[in-house]
Amino acid sequence: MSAPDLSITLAGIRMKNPVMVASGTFGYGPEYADLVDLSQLGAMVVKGISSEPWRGNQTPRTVEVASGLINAIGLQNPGAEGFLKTYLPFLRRFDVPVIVNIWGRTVEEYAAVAARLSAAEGIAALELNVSCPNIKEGSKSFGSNADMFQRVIAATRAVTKLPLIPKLAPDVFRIAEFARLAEATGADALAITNSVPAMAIDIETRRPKLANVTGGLSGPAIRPIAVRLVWEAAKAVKIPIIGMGGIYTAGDAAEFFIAGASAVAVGTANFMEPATPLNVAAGLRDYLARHQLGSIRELVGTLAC
Amino acid sequence: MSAPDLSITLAGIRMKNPVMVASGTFGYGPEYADLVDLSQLGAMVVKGISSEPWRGNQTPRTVEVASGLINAIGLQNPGAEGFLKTYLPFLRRFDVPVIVNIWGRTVEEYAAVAARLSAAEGIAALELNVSCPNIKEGSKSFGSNADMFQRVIAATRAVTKLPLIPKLAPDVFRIAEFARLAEATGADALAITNSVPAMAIDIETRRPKLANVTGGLSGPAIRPIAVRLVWEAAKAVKIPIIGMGGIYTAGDAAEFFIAGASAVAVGTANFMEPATPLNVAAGLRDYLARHQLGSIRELVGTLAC
Amino acid sequence: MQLETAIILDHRDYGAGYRLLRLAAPQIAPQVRPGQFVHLRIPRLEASVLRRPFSIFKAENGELALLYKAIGRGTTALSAATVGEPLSLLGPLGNGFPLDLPAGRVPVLVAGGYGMAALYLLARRLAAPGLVFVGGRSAQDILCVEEFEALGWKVYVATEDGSRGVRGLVTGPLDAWLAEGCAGRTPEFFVCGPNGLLEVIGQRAMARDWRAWLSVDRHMGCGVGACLTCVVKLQDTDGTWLWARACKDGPVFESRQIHWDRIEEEA
Amino acid sequence: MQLETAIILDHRDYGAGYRLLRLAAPQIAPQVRPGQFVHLRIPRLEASVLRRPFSIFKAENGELALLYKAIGRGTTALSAATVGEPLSLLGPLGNGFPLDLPAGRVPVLVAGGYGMAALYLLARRLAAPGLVFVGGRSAQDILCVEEFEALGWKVYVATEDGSRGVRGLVTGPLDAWLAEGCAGRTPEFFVCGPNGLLEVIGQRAMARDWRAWLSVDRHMGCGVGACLTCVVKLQDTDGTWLWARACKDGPVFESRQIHWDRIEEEA
Ligand SMILES: Cc1cc2nc3c(=O)[nH]c(=O)nc-3n(C[C@H](O)[C@H](O)[C@H](O)COP(=O)(O)OP(=O)(O)OC[C@H]3O[C@@H](n4cnc5c(N)ncnc54)[C@H](O)[C@@H]3O)c2cc1C
Ligand SMILES: Cc1cc2nc3c(=O)[nH]c(=O)nc-3n(C[C@H](O)[C@H](O)[C@H](O)COP(=O)(O)OP(=O)(O)OC[C@H]3O[C@@H](n4cnc5c(N)ncnc54)[C@H](O)[C@@H]3O)c2cc1C
Ligand SMILES: Cc1cc2nc3c(=O)[nH]c(=O)nc-3n(C[C@H](O)[C@H](O)[C@H](O)COP(=O)(O)O)c2cc1C
Ligand SMILES: Cc1cc2nc3c(=O)[nH]c(=O)nc-3n(C[C@H](O)[C@H](O)[C@H](O)COP(=O)(O)O)c2cc1C
Ligand code: FES
Ligand code: FES
Repeated sequence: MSAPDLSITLAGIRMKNPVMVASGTFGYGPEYADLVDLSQLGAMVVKGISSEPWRGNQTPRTVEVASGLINAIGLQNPGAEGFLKTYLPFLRRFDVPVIVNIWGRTVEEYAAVAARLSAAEGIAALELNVSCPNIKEGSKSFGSNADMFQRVIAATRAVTKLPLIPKLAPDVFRIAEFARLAEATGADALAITNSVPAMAIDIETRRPKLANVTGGLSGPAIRPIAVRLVWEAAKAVKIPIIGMGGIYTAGDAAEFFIAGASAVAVGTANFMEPATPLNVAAGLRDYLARHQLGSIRELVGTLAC
Repeated sequence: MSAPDLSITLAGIRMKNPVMVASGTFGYGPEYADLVDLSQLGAMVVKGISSEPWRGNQTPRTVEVASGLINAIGLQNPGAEGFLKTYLPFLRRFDVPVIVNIWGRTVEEYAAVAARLSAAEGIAALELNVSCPNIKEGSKSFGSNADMFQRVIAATRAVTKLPLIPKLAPDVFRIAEFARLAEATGADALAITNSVPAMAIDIETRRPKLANVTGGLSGPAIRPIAVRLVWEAAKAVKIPIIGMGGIYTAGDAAEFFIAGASAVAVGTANFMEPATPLNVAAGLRDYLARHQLGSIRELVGTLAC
Repeated sequence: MQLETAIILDHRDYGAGYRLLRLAAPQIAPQVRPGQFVHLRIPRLEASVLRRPFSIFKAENGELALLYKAIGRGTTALSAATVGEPLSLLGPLGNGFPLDLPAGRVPVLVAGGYGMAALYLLARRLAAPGLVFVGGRSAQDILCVEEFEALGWKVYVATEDGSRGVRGLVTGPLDAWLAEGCAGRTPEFFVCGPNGLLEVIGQRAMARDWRAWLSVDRHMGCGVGACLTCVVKLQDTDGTWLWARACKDGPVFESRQIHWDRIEEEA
Repeated sequence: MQLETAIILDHRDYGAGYRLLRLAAPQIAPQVRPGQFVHLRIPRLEASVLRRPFSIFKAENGELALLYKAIGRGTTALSAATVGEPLSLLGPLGNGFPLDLPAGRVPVLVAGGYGMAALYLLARRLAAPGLVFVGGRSAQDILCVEEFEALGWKVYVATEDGSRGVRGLVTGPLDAWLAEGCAGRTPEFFVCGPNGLLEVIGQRAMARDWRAWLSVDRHMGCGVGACLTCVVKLQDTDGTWLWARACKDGPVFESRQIHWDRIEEEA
């Protein structure tokens, strides 16, 4: 039998393998390029970009907890122009699809960054981070309010031809409903899941361990939650799902594929082992061979229950 | 300075210390009684009781994951009569408040079990597990649908004078809203949080690791999520909160108190170390002394941010 | 049942891929009855929330011995525990095997895997020796044969690849012995091994109205009856079934107690 | 920067509560410049998702030496690593100290805690010896004095309890030396220690237009500039501030670069 085929086409994007990196955990490209050949990634997903540069939160910004990390970076980024000038040319040197994670504080800001990035060459898709609170309409988050969620997708859809990948917030308990809304509003794929709202307290000072008080929990701790979200969403929609949350090994990734993901992303694991995405891809190939599956596509959604 | 005072009065119940056990992790009393003096617990919270006996799910029912446990016991229990006959007389031999966790598949079932238990002597309060799906109105869970949530509390409130402690589901992302609803509907305290919906897949057989497919994640993995939920709820309501989720040490418990809990419960930790509730209580006493606090009540809600 | 901090006295390879763990456990050891188990906290298994259950291979002079195989995260981590290290034990747990056989019965032990370790203590404590049937994939999976022989037990070995004893399943030599009329005696079975083995022996016993005491291996949470993880279906008086907890009500059940339609293997 | 699986050559107490860890790291060691660090994966720290950063104390002949104190979960677990064990290193990371001092400058090293270890490699690589000021709570906190003296450096020690050197803060002897006119030379400061110390020395340097190279200790995630955990405020050209990453753009910054209103201590 020839080696199993890892290649996929997701939302029209051809990828050599289905293992991407998760936004915010692999920088903009140069940071890990000495250690990892970016051309071997399924896709490079860069840290969230907004229309203008943004400083993000004060420090401390991350704290390690049991089998996880809470982060409250606060979406620090160089803005669309900064990204296009400083990082996109670097990324284009590699043979890898570049997916730009975007965010805004208003519907207009989402549309603005989407429009600006669409004008550039060399971006394969936009991933919409909807986990940020809307500054205009109180602190309601785009990702957990059905109406605002839909408006953000519609507004970006209107200004770009690039594939759109809304990234769902895990505090959406009606995940199937939000997945269907996204599909109906023109999303090409879904990314599931972002980190889970969480906090930690320094009991000696009685202060929050993060300057922002709360942050998002990622890492192995959330994997069982993420697998469940992917499974529920996959039953609800036809568009492909990029699964993520605590993936460290090919076995972890296989859980997501079996639950219904068409691709996966490696996040927090990169901090411990930068080669994790490559190792996961190689391990998936072995797994497929062992299970006599010719292609990763044959694994998707095969949960027997 | 005299030893710090750990005693509290919660929803009218006097407790020697604020460290209870979490429903479903300490059985009905006899299971751990050889190892732990039940009289030293803040309160004994028994596994969920329904009006009729219930067999629960098929096996496997639990699976260990990173820093956590997923359980799908399926609420197996001997029913109200069985509990009153077999276990309550045993529990009454100890000098400890007995809190009975109850559940139903319809509003009527909640009311029925509440009414039956209220007729008995020796129960200090009822904890309402609202994380079960309503069989009458599709699979909507009582705990994540505001209307059904309120109806369940109102219906039990109508049939009992016992203090009522709704136990919130962690998939309620608008936790403050649900906490306020509970308070407005006559809840005397809140228990936060139940386990987090999750799943795990056996990648060799491609079957779910739990017979029920999904289950609830508990243990250290969810602690940062639980602390955040308690903090958000505590800002929203005046009634006391019993915090739980991954408490293993006095330090873990202190996080919950600082976030706004008036009491805590130890769950999954009992499986590793049955004396955890007692150790946590002792450790809290030391912590209070070290921080020159005369009473545990002085620690509640003291987060500086 | 109690919690005890035992100290590791010895820890070494025992053959057949097993490790022998000898512990000083002066409180628990004297209480142990054959078929009981201990729930062990594995050191340095930071991300784990459960103890691991192990049958008791030997219990004498304030010492316990366990025989285990490194098959997963916990048992692999346990392999690294060193002499002198403390180990937290919860035990002895469960109901063991009955020791008082009716007159004229010959004890017939049937084992697979670590079952030989679990049954060895029974063999030591029974009044008179009987027979042992043990099966495995190959010679490397067969444990403790010499120990049983030293006690005067007759041991029949079957391996799937024929590398030790007869080729085939353990039911081969057993059925042969049964066909020969059990040397004129009534067997009383004691079985410890994969659930499939329990079922096969249970069926044979029930067919002839003999008794078979089966030690059930279920995944466990608390080990004391509180969490309801380890449940097994037993026959109810009304023809339906009810749950029993392997940890507290078992792990040993007589084959007639069990509701056979669903004692599935847990991977 | 690369990933290397180093092998532990030696691991022992070093005094002052520190442990010395010697590693065979033939790929990383030759690349190291003073002030750089390695990001280390702590073995058996199952529930941890981050590496831990450590300054490089020595780097020669394909070997690295680190000096660390067991202050938390990671460093405590590291203490149990044994000779021969493999350790995953990411490094060398960050920009080190400048080695080419302008003519006439005397290097003045100021350290607290593990700072002495981080500055020792600098002392070895600088062309000519200078002065070292080191502070701590008591004699037990003072590291490496003999090592610096062996290189011909003059070491001033201050302890808060007076158990070694002069009583008080390290600024005591330093200010005395400054007041005496610095022996007629212009100091160039190199500082590694708590952020409070960096600030105090930075202010003194800026007041007289000297340069102070400050090695900033920030909690770190990735260590390579990707996660934006370790950020420090630097002066922007327009009078406001911008973030720099201690791991990638630092950890060494010249005091004028830093936006001083907020370089808080991380507990
Ligand atoms: C009553 C009883 C007695 C036992 N006696 C012995 C013995 O004497 N020697 C021996 O080698 N083994 C024995 N086992 C099996 C032993 O408990 C498992 O091999 C062990 O739990 C595997 O743990 P792990 O962390 O290495 O495996 P993992 O697969 O990493 O464990 C993950 C989870 O699955 C559970 N698990 C995995 N395999 C089994 C299994 N076969 N049975 C029950 N739970 C399992 C673990 O307890 C844990 O909760 C016994 C089991 C039971 C129930
Ligand atoms: C550039 C740099 C160089 C360092 N060099 C040395 C050295 O040579 N010798 C030495 O003993 N220590 C050094 N440290 C500090 C060392 O990294 C911490 O002591 C160590 O991370 C503590 O880990 P822990 O798991 O034991 O502590 P825990 O408190 O259990 O760690 C929890 C988290 O906090 C972080 N953390 C805790 N304390 C510190 C700290 N002081 N600085 C940064 N992060 C911290 C950990 O990295 C981890 O992410 C250095 C730190 C930095 C940033
Ligand atoms: C430090 C850090 C920064 C992150 N930044 C972003 C971001 O900018 N945009 C985004 O959509 N997700 C961001 N995430 C979330 C990750 O992309 C991913 O969804 C989440 O961490 C779960 O995956 P993991 O458990 O594999 O890390 C960030 C996560 C971490 C840990
Ligand atoms: C095995 C098991 C059974 C449980 N059964 C119940 C139950 O019957 N009713 C209920 O409200 N919560 C139940 N819970 C949830 C716990 O009471 C608790 O809310 C949750 O486990 C979080 O706390 P922990 O992380 O300390 O375990 C159960 C949890 C476990 C692990
Ligand atoms: S293991 Fe908990 S009831 Fe048996
Ligand atoms: S530690 Fe990640 S950017 Fe510095």
